[in-house]
Amino acid sequence: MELPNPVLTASGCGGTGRELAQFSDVARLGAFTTRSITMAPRAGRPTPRMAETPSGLLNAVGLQGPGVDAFLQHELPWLVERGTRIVVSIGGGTAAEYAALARRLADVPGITAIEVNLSCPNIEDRGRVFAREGSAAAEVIASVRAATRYDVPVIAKLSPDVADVVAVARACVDGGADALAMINTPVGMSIDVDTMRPALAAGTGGLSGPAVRPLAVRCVWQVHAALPGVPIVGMGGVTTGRDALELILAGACAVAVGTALFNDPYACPRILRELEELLQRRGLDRLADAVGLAHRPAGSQQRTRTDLEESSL
Amino acid sequence: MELPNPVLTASGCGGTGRELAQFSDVARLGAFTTRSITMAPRAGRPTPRMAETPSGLLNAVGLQGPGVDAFLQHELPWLVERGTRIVVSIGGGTAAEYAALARRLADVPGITAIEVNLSCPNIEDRGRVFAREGSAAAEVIASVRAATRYDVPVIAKLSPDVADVVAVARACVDGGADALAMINTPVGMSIDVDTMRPALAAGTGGLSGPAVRPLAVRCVWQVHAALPGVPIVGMGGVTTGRDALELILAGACAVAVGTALFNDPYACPRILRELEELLQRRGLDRLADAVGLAHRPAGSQQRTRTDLEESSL
Amino acid sequence: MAGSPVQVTGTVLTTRRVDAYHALTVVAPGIADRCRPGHFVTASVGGPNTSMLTRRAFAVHDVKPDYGGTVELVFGVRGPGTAWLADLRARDTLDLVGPLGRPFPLPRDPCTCVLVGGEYGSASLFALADALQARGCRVDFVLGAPSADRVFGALRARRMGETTTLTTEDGSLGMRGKVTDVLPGVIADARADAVYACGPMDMLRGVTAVAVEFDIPVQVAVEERMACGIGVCMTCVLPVIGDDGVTRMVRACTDGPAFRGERVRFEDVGTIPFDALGAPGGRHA
Amino acid sequence: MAGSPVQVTGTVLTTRRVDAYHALTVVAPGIADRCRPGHFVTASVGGPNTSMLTRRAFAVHDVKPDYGGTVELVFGVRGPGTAWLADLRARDTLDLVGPLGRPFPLPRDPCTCVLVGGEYGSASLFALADALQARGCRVDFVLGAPSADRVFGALRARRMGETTTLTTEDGSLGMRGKVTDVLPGVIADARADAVYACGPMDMLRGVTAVAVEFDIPVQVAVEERMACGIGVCMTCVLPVIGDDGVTRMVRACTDGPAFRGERVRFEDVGTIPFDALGAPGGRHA
Ligand SMILES: Cc1cc2nc3c(=O)[nH]c(=O)nc-3n(C[C@H](O)[C@H](O)[C@H](O)COP(=O)(O)OP(=O)(O)OC[C@H]3O[C@@H](n4cnc5c(N)ncnc54)[C@H](O)[C@@H]3O)c2cc1C
Ligand SMILES: Cc1cc2nc3c(=O)[nH]c(=O)nc-3n(C[C@H](O)[C@H](O)[C@H](O)COP(=O)(O)OP(=O)(O)OC[C@H]3O[C@@H](n4cnc5c(N)ncnc54)[C@H](O)[C@@H]3O)c2cc1C
Ligand SMILES: Cc1cc2nc3c(=O)[nH]c(=O)nc-3n(C[C@H](O)[C@H](O)[C@H](O)COP(=O)(O)O)c2cc1C
Ligand SMILES: Cc1cc2nc3c(=O)[nH]c(=O)nc-3n(C[C@H](O)[C@H](O)[C@H](O)COP(=O)(O)O)c2cc1C
Ligand code: FES
Ligand code: FES
Repeated sequence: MELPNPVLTASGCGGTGRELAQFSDVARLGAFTTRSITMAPRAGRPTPRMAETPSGLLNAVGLQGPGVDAFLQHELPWLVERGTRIVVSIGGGTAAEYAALARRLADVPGITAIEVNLSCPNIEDRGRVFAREGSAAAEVIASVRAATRYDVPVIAKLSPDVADVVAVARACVDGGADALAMINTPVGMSIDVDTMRPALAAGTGGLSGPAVRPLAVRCVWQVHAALPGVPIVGMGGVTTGRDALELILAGACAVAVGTALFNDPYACPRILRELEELLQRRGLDRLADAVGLAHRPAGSQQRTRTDLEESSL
Repeated sequence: MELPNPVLTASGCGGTGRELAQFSDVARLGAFTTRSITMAPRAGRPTPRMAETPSGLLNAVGLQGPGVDAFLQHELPWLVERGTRIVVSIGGGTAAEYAALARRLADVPGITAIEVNLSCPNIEDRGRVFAREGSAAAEVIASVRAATRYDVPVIAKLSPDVADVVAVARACVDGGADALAMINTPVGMSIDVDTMRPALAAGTGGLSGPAVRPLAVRCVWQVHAALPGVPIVGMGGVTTGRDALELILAGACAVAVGTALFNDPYACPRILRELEELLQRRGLDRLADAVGLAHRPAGSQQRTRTDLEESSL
Repeated sequence: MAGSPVQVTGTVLTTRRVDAYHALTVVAPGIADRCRPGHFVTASVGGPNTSMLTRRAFAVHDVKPDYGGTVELVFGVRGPGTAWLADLRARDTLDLVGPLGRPFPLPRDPCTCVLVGGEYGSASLFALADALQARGCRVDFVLGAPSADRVFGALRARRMGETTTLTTEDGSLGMRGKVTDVLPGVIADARADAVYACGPMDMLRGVTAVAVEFDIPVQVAVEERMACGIGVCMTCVLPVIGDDGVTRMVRACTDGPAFRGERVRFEDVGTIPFDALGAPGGRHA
Repeated sequence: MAGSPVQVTGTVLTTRRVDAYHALTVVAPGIADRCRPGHFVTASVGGPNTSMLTRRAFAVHDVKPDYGGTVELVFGVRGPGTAWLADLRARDTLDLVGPLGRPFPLPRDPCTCVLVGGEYGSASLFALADALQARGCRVDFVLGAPSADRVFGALRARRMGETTTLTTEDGSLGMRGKVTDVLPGVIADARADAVYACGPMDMLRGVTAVAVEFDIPVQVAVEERMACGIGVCMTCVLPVIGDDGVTRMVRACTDGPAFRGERVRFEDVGTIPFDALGAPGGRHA
């Protein structure tokens, strides 16, 4: 899978693509990642759905969306027409539902990759989130992999709030994941001390933004160290080219931008520009030369060996 | 266990007590929590040991300290003399080592509680941190509980980077913990994009400060909901009375202040003052009336029943 | 929409206090050009290295052609973001995105409109009144707030409106009570054809009920917590009934903020109505 | 320590550029009173709602009695914290904690001292020179930096010092080279009894080596990344040999920043020497 550049939108943060297109050309994105598409339409969670925290954002949108049929009818074609690289994120409550979604997408042209949002509650395991447990995650990935065309990569999206992210990553790769995306939002909460009630209607929510970047860098670092051959899409608090480079040096070969889009709708092209400048200033001609570079032993010269293709997922 | 007030210092953030005493009276603290004391002296990790992240701080001090003997000889007596309430934090590499520490402290007068730092690598389990796994954590707690005088509470300090903090909390309580402290720092990382190396010599470090407060509030909330009778010391990013109240409304009956001390050495008395004012303005005469108040069903009247004593751990 | 939104690093031209509110005039040509009544803008707050990530939304109070185009925002200090804005001084820069949202639709033919504003909500009504009067409409104002210092724009309303009725809950200005107490009388006296309203959700609900009672159309501009303002985050939704009779959770920022009042399910704001499209266990799920 | 440190919300009196550096004079009575040469202060940066949590450490350049007491800091812009400080204007407030650290010990009897400053490190040497001269000491300066604009205080050194020798790596001012290239000559010519040095770690290492060569005492003021500056966080440690010959990881902020040069294990800074107290697998563990 080749991308025009390594800066993607993060799932659930770029709307349908049309909204961002008011600001800049979506075909110029490394890829547009859709919100997590579900089988049936979903109204999501009640409001308030957002709360600001220090350098962070809590959200509990609850995968609001029109369902896969309406998505294929009204949202995907528009993106395809524009020549956008499209990563379709999918979410479900059982492995079977993920597989059914993958089957529904299998014959649809124009899909660059399937990203499996594993931060959904497993309705067969008392609502425990798939990403929390390697075997549940692997089962989902295997069923999606089996239902997806061989030439469409399946990306497993992991969450940082587990005891051992490497174990979950390894399980997903063993289950057939072609690449990994991390991090999804860890679960957080905020309480309004004036109303003395949770700030979000849903109580807890996902924490995103620069506050979680150290967790994202750590996850990418650990997984890249353990599974150096597996492409990683890094995300979590990327707001500048420096942040993107941080994740790349940790081992990501592409980055996704989420919360930063809310403050700066031009974030993706800006971050790409900044990243390219930083790479150039460091004499890193190819992005691949920078991937995982911070892992080289202290004091050693710049890595020359490259085991990853430019922007390949 | 009665404390003069609900604002404590967090382990590893108040030095030996003498340094803070230059700014305000340590006897006025709810309690002074020591850095985690180890059996032998420890030199800790190489520098750089700190890196700033957005609204957060990464540290990798590595439990530098003089060892339990020197602690008992040079540090504890000074605190006892001043009439300070003292929570002694302990850290070890095996359950047996924790137990040995607890025995060493058992006959020492002036210790208000033992806090067990479970975020230490278990040298018998390939360095896996105790707090990551309920049974390992419970084993440590049980051995410390057995070695500690019946009237000295044992507090289990938990970490947020687990798949299910409630399961670990429950295991610790079943193992004999009288109270819980949360959160210890989740593992994070930062890479210096100029040197293209990890910002910390140790690579990864613990993330603290307001960035992690949403994780702390969530952990306290979840554990209080599951184990409403268990006293919780809340911590993680408390910098103001509002932050303290947030954790209290989530279910903490006391709060500890860590990173905020680095910016404001007067943080503890200031936060206490701000907290008292906030409680008063809300007509909450007793702190106990506020503990867990955000859990009441939406729209219900203020809780009047109280199942927790004021500032009791 | 009158052209697509842009991001502009504006310069603060003037700041002033207006009773309980602060008003900022910002030079922001690209935005000013495109603004229509009911549009809003979002401001980045806190400056470099701030811990505040999300933009704050504000109705555009006034647009002027000076310096290539200025917009004026009127706001009360609620939390840290508005506190930061209140500290801005002339010549500081302010990063704005706009114009955003669906502006107020205007009647095709001249008619009589009652414009109802609650607190700072009235800020967006004067540009609307201008546009209506330019189309030959008669405009009557009803402005209310808890207290006199929080009624915004009374003088200007008096200058512009055929009639202006003020209410305060504490009686410190105009009639004691709420705008909904006086609205039926105003509608009746003016023989109003339509109502526009902007203010707190409770007020919009009450105003809508009155308009429905009189069987005249009502446009309300709603306020919901917004993380992006541009339609990508889905945090600002509220239940609105579509042309097909189906309730959907629609975005206040891009499907609104102006809605036909009777389409907004005010009683259900903050919930997912069981019959909304995609509601848990609902018929469409 | 000359009294314990305090927190002061100071007011910026003046700001000025000095070549590559910024200088801030801050009214901070409680701190100014207590400062002795070699003390440092920490500044809270970023203002309300900032994402920057830790204070930044700066040597106190000058203390004056004006307005109850002022301190002057001299700094280069390195990252976002110093960039924020560089933007401060007169009348802004600045939150300072100080005085912090162990100041330079002064000789009991009059003697000849060479004061060596690298880059902004020379900032803390002038108060020291004052104190030394007040005790009847002779003072000679050696100041160096990579380039002329980064040599701080050359004029003042020329006024105060018996001799002043300047070095720059690019030769743009004084001798081309490093302070350590000229230091042996200065020590020999002045028949110096002691050396004081402040600057980058590499320079301190070199200066210490020279002083050891001459068998004269040397005091160095070190810089380490600090999260607290008050001795509670243990992030600022470096390996220093104690009176008992045991190497300990000691805090730069409270055990230093001034140390006897020969006691600092410069080659091992950034590591835990295997023979340090409590080193992993070490003999004391
Ligand atoms: C379309 C629209 C137009 C508005 N016009 C005006 C106006 O003209 N004048 C005015 O004073 N206020 C207006 N508001 C409300 C204004 O956006 C909030 O008062 C402001 O965001 C509060 O920010 P804060 O940091 O002071 O408060 P905080 O409560 O600390 O804000 C925290 C977070 O919640 C969000 N938030 C809080 N309250 C609101 C709210 N009511 N609406 C949307 N987001 C909120 C903020 O954007 C921020 O992300 C408008 C809101 C919307 C949606
Ligand atoms: C005792 C002492 C005295 C100092 N005196 C001066 C002085 O007089 N003039 C001057 O220009 N600089 C001085 N420094 C260095 C100054 O503290 C740093 O340049 C400054 O902290 C950088 O902050 P920043 O936000 O610009 O950079 P960043 O690199 O973004 O800072 C990030 C974090 O690292 C810490 N940090 C980074 N570099 C240093 C450093 N060298 N020392 C300590 N902490 C660091 C900061 O405190 C902050 O927490 C001194 C340092 C110490 C320890
Ligand atoms: C409002 C919002 C909605 C999101 N929706 C989804 C989603 O539908 N599927 C998904 O996999 N991740 C979702 N995420 C997570 C992001 O894709 C991303 O993993 C996370 O926010 C971290 O990146 P950031 O800090 O750049 O936002 C959402 C995040 C936000 C803030
Ligand atoms: C520099 C530093 C050292 C710490 N040392 C310890 C320690 O020795 N034992 C421990 O249990 N926690 C330690 N912690 C964690 C704190 O006690 C606390 O749990 C955490 O920092 C969250 O609180 P805060 O955000 O208020 O700092 C340390 C934290 C910091 C920042
Ligand atoms: S505020 Fe983001 S969609 Fe409306
Ligand atoms: S900076 Fe915290 S102990 Fe020195």
